[in-house]
Amino acid sequence: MENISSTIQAVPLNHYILLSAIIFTIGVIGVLVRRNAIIIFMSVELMLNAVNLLLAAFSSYSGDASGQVFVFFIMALAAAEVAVGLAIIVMVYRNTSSIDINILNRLKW
Amino acid sequence: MSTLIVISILAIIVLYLGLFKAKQALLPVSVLGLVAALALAIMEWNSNAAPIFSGMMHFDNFAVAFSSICIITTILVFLLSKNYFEKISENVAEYYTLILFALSGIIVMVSYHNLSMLFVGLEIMSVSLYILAGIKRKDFASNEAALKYFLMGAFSTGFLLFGIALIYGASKSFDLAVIAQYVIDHPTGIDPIFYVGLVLMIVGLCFKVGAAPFHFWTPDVYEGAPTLITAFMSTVVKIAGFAAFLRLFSICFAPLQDFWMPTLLVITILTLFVGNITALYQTNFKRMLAFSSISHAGYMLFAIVALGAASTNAIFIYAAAYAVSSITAFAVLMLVKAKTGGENFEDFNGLAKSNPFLAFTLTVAMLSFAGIPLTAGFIGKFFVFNVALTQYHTWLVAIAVVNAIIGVFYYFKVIVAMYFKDNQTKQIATPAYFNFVLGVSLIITLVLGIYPGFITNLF
Amino acid sequence: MSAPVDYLPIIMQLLVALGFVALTMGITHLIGPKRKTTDIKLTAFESGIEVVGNARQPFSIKYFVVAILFVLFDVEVIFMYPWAVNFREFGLNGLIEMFIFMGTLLLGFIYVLKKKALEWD
Amino acid sequence: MELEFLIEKTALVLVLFVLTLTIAAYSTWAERKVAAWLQDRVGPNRAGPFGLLQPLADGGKMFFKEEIIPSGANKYLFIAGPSLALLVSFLGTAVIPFGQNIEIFGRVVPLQVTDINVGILYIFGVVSLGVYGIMIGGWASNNKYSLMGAIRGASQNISYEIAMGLSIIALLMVTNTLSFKEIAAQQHGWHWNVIYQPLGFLIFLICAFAETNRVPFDLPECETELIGGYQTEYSAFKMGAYMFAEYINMFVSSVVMAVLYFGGYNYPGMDAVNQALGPTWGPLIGVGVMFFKIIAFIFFFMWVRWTVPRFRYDQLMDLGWKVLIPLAIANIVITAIVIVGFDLFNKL
Amino acid sequence: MNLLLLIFFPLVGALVTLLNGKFAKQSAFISSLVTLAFALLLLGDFVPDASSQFAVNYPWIPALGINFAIAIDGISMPLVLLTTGLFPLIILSSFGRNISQASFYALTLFMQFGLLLVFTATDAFLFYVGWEVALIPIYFICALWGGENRIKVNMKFFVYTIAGSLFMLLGIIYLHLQTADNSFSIASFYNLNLDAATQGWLFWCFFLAFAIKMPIFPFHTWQPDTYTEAPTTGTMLLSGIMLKMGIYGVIRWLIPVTPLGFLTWGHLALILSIIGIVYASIIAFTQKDVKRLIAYSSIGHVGLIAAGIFVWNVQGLQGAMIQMINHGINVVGMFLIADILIDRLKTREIATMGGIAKVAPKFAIAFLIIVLGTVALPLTNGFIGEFLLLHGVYQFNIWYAAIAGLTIIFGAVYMLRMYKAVMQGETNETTASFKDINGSEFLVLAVVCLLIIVIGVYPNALLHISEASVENLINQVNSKLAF
Repeated sequence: MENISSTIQAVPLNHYILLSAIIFTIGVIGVLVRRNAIIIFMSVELMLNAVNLLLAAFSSYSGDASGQVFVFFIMALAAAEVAVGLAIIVMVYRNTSSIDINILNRLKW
Repeated sequence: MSTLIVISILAIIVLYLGLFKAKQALLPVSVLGLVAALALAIMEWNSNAAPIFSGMMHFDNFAVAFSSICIITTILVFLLSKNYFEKISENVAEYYTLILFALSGIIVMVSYHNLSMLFVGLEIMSVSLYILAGIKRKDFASNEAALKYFLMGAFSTGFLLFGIALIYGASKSFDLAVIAQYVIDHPTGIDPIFYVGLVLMIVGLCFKVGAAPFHFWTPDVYEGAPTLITAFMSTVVKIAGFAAFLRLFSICFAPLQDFWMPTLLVITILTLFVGNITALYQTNFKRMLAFSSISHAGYMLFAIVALGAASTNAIFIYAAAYAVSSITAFAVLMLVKAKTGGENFEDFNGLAKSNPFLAFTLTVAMLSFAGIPLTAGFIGKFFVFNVALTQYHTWLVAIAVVNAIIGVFYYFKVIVAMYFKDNQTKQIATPAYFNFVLGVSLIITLVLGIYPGFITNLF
Repeated sequence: MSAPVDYLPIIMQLLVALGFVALTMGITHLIGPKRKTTDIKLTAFESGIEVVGNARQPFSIKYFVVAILFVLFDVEVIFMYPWAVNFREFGLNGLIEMFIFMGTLLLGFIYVLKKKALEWD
Repeated sequence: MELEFLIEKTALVLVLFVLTLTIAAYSTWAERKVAAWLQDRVGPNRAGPFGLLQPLADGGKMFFKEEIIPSGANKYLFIAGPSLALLVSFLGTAVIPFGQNIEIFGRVVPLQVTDINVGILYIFGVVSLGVYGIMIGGWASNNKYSLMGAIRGASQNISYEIAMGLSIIALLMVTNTLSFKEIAAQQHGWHWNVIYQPLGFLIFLICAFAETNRVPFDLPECETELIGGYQTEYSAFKMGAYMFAEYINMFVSSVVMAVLYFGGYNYPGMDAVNQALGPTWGPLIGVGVMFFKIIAFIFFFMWVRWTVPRFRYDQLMDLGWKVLIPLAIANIVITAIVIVGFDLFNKL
Repeated sequence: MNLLLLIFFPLVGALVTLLNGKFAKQSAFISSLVTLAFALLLLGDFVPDASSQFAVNYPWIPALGINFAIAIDGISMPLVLLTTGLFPLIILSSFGRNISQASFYALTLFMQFGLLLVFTATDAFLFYVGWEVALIPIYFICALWGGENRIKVNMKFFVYTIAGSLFMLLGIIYLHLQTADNSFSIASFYNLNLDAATQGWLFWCFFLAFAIKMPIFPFHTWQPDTYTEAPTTGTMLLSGIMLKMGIYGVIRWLIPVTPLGFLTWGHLALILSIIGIVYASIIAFTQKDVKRLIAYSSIGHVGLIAAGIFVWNVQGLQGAMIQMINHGINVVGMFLIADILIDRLKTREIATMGGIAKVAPKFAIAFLIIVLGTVALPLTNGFIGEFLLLHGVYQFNIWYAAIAGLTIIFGAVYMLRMYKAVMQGETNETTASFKDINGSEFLVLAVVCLLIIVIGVYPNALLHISEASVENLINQVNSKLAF
């Protein structure tokens, strides 16, 4: 019976890399283009998930579980980041009634 | 490794002390705990430690040295924090805890032997700092600092992770030793994704250490965050960032120097100029320190660009010098701000008359920043230049020299304000803790500047 | 060990459910009566009192705290699943390690309780 | 992948789907009958014998009602909310074994849509999605009651999900697998998990009530306070979708509880019965037993509904966070110590 | 007699002075006298041959082969004497002024420490450290107790000098990395055999630092402003001793370490020096401000010294050695004169002065002797120095010597013209009440005049000290150049 990793390996590795790269790029562009803090944050999460996908693919290809363990790390720490990040966004919203990062330019570059 | 455990447990103890309303005990417990952790760290010196926790971490001399300097700096920050946090928020214990958690992340960052630990340490540190940057909940600047720091931090983490993933894809391991072996074993046929991963990691790490052109969050965050947190961020955090950076590159990527060196070279030069030239135009002392921290990041990057046997030593000395001087600068800034309510250079006017000791320590700190002999900063710069010249980066050093000259302008601004401008300000009351910290920093700066033999032979 | 093919029926079930939902939603849209509506009929129902302002206002921070705590705890709980399934193989050492993990989690939990983050009054 | 496999699975999916719908529909009828019985009334009795056609009448009515979308609502999300709620409620049953392998036309067919090795995680994932339906619907309505109901619902669901997850961990330590099929098989005879995990079952049961927003945890829609909560603005079949979803969830919860804790299709003396009736009819008895358990649970849900008063919101959250979670953790610790201690003892 | 004692005593003195707030000036003066005594004791033990004496060598930063290495030879001895000798005079001259704060004297003595390090260091790192250590106190002295524009002017001064020295640091580190034994010792530096191109840019690294310090045209622009704005004590320190650091650096470090660079660029440096002489003299001629006039005249004199060095022969170098001392003495005297004038008259305009000789005869005599020394009248100290320098330049190129010599004569004209304008003629309301010099001023001026005459009459005492070392150094460099 075919197992999951052989199914994963049925698709060339480059496709995973390409897909991850595309997702990652979408995330990066999202961060750079969007002005809403939440959406920026979601774009960041998208970047992280692109990494997760890539790690899982590599892990499966090399028959090494550590890549998947790393995915766990990323998920756990991303959760912590989500908690803190949302708290910060809420805090900002409560003070400014906006989460548009354009109003956050009191401190100039 | 007991250091890490002690600090983690200490953080929890402090948190619970806060729960049980033992506010008076917070500071002593934190400081004593850190001293214990420091002692434990130093005891592992030269113990030829092998990687532990299944190769996750490696508490070698490098780790011991950088842990120690981070712990010492944190102790100094803590000593300054008496009565500081009480003023800005009611949740005092949490701040001690968060700083300690950040420190435990930092210990991981300086002693990792596996990329996953690099990531974990970095995140423990960053997440704590996101909160710390925003601890003044009602203060808009603090809010903004927190949000910016958070978004930029998360963004850069993304790059770092993608880099790690690609490197993993090529080398099939997160273990530094295995990656290093991979690089050595494949002198020609290294997978292209490895290079891409390397570049992405450089981007991620440069974000974290605030190197141009990824520096733009730094000044805002440093200015917006409470001063003491800024002090912590610009010293301990930055040092840890560089330690992690250096550890990775010296263990894994040294043979690929031809590939990454030009990239890093450009970043270094850019960082130097951006940091220095923008610092020149600042009227706010805190913001000036932020930009100056960017430029110091540039100097420290030097030692990585010219990666060699002496790099570690150079960065260590530079970091130590930079840390104590920064602590002094921020301590004085806090006192001055408490008195005058401002952070601009004018607020320092006449400080030499009203408070000679403060002025003197700040002067020494600024001289150290500027790299004038007999201060630790000079020794740091000297070692960094030495490393860079070893690799025949003569032009790079010439550029650095030009930047050091620019640096003199803005570091002397505050000296000029303190000594040569008058202002009828009354004496600033300096609490004993401050005097202690300032005194210690002063002594360290001068001792390292006059007789650096203690730490020049560590590695 | 399950194979990818085992997930196929789930997709089939998903399709069936999706079809049903789409179908019913479509049908109700098509055969439901269309009457002339007035603005008042389409306002939000607030027990006959005139609607004031937008409903999408900030709500109590408590809910937010709960949400954040959920995210954290849920992720930690997920970590325990692989351990629980295999914990016999890990033996005593695995048990102690997981107890340390749970102890940390519990310390955080007690902290949250003590901080009165979950008090609804 | 053979054609037979596809046909077999399609048939299973369809049968299960129809079964789910029927049970859900008749749950509404049963609920009214039970309520009536408990309150000493007659209940629905006009449509068909014993009012048995009542669900059909109700269902039909929903299609013929005008659908109203409030002017302030977000149109797409307003529709998406109930659709999602209904959709995800259907998915839970996919990994449940309703019986042992059965032999039909000489072919061994497992009475389970699919057996995946992460069945419990799958159920969890699907159940967690349910909260989106409530949240989206409540938010899209642009009604204060709806929003409040939705937030309450979300908050309550996620709170109890933690306790639920923790209670299952203790169970997993006993079973050492995430596959429902194996869990069911392990409870052969009288080895029902409820015996090993009574506390875990209790926690799970309470959480199941909360997850399905049933009384006494029906705060999101409590009619006296929130006039229907997140469903205030809904009408026609969209309202029906929410209602259906709730009853399907109840069914799924009952199924999960039956399989995880009450042995699923197992009953004492099953082997002997199987021996006697052969590979086709034997397992069917097991299916019957399984449905008996399910219906018992559904009845229990209804019984509680008409017996217990609703919680206050703070009580609800306190129960979830301050009672169930510590209890569940304690349960894990005790289970772990007992099992490891037992293993060590055996080794000696 | 230990050289360490000489070096570190000023540091001790500085500390004592700082802690000794009330009697700061006395303690500073005593400290400087004790240092002078140490120097004289060393002189007693000094053997005037080419060797390094009193050498002290301790490891300092072993990781980089840095040693705390100091020694004295014939080239450093005169400068040590100059430093230790001038400090008591400079400190004494400040007694009557209202800047007598403990920190002021402490900084002054701290600077002496730096200066002595520079003049005795045989380790490049130590040399650099001393170089900077001398800079910091003088910056503070000038900026704290200076005139109105002091902040801006001093910033310029500081940045100029630090810019030069940082490039020198670059050069030092580069050289260090080329040494075979991984050291900073001057001997190792002398033994390097780098190619001409490398030595070329290294020459500029060092030259920049030294040229700014001296200063040589066109790196001099900081100097007149700084001299004018600084307190007189600061000006004395700057002109009397500090600029000798640059000259000493050229002799000790620049030319011997980068002989091939010198071969390529030395001529340019020489021309710059001579341009400086002419330029400074012309500017000085038009000055109406006493202090500025002295400042520009100083640039002219230093230019000649530099020219004497860059021709690199025994006469030029010996002339430079003795003229450094003379210049130090004379310029301290000149600035004290200027200070007395400014202090009494509250003005720096030469035009407003006149007839002071009538009301202050002692002052007039001292002024005259110092002016004569400055214009190099025979039998004053300036004569022998300038003679040797011009002789040296003459050997190199007659036209250069002619230009330089004419300019120096020209210089005599403006100095004497100033003397005439200030001292002679009728008194006016500003000068009528001019008080003659008092105790400490008298003492200083007397010593200065005495030195001017003694050295003028018997210069051989000084020339003798440096002769052997100078010849040795020239031979050493020439042997490399030949090859």
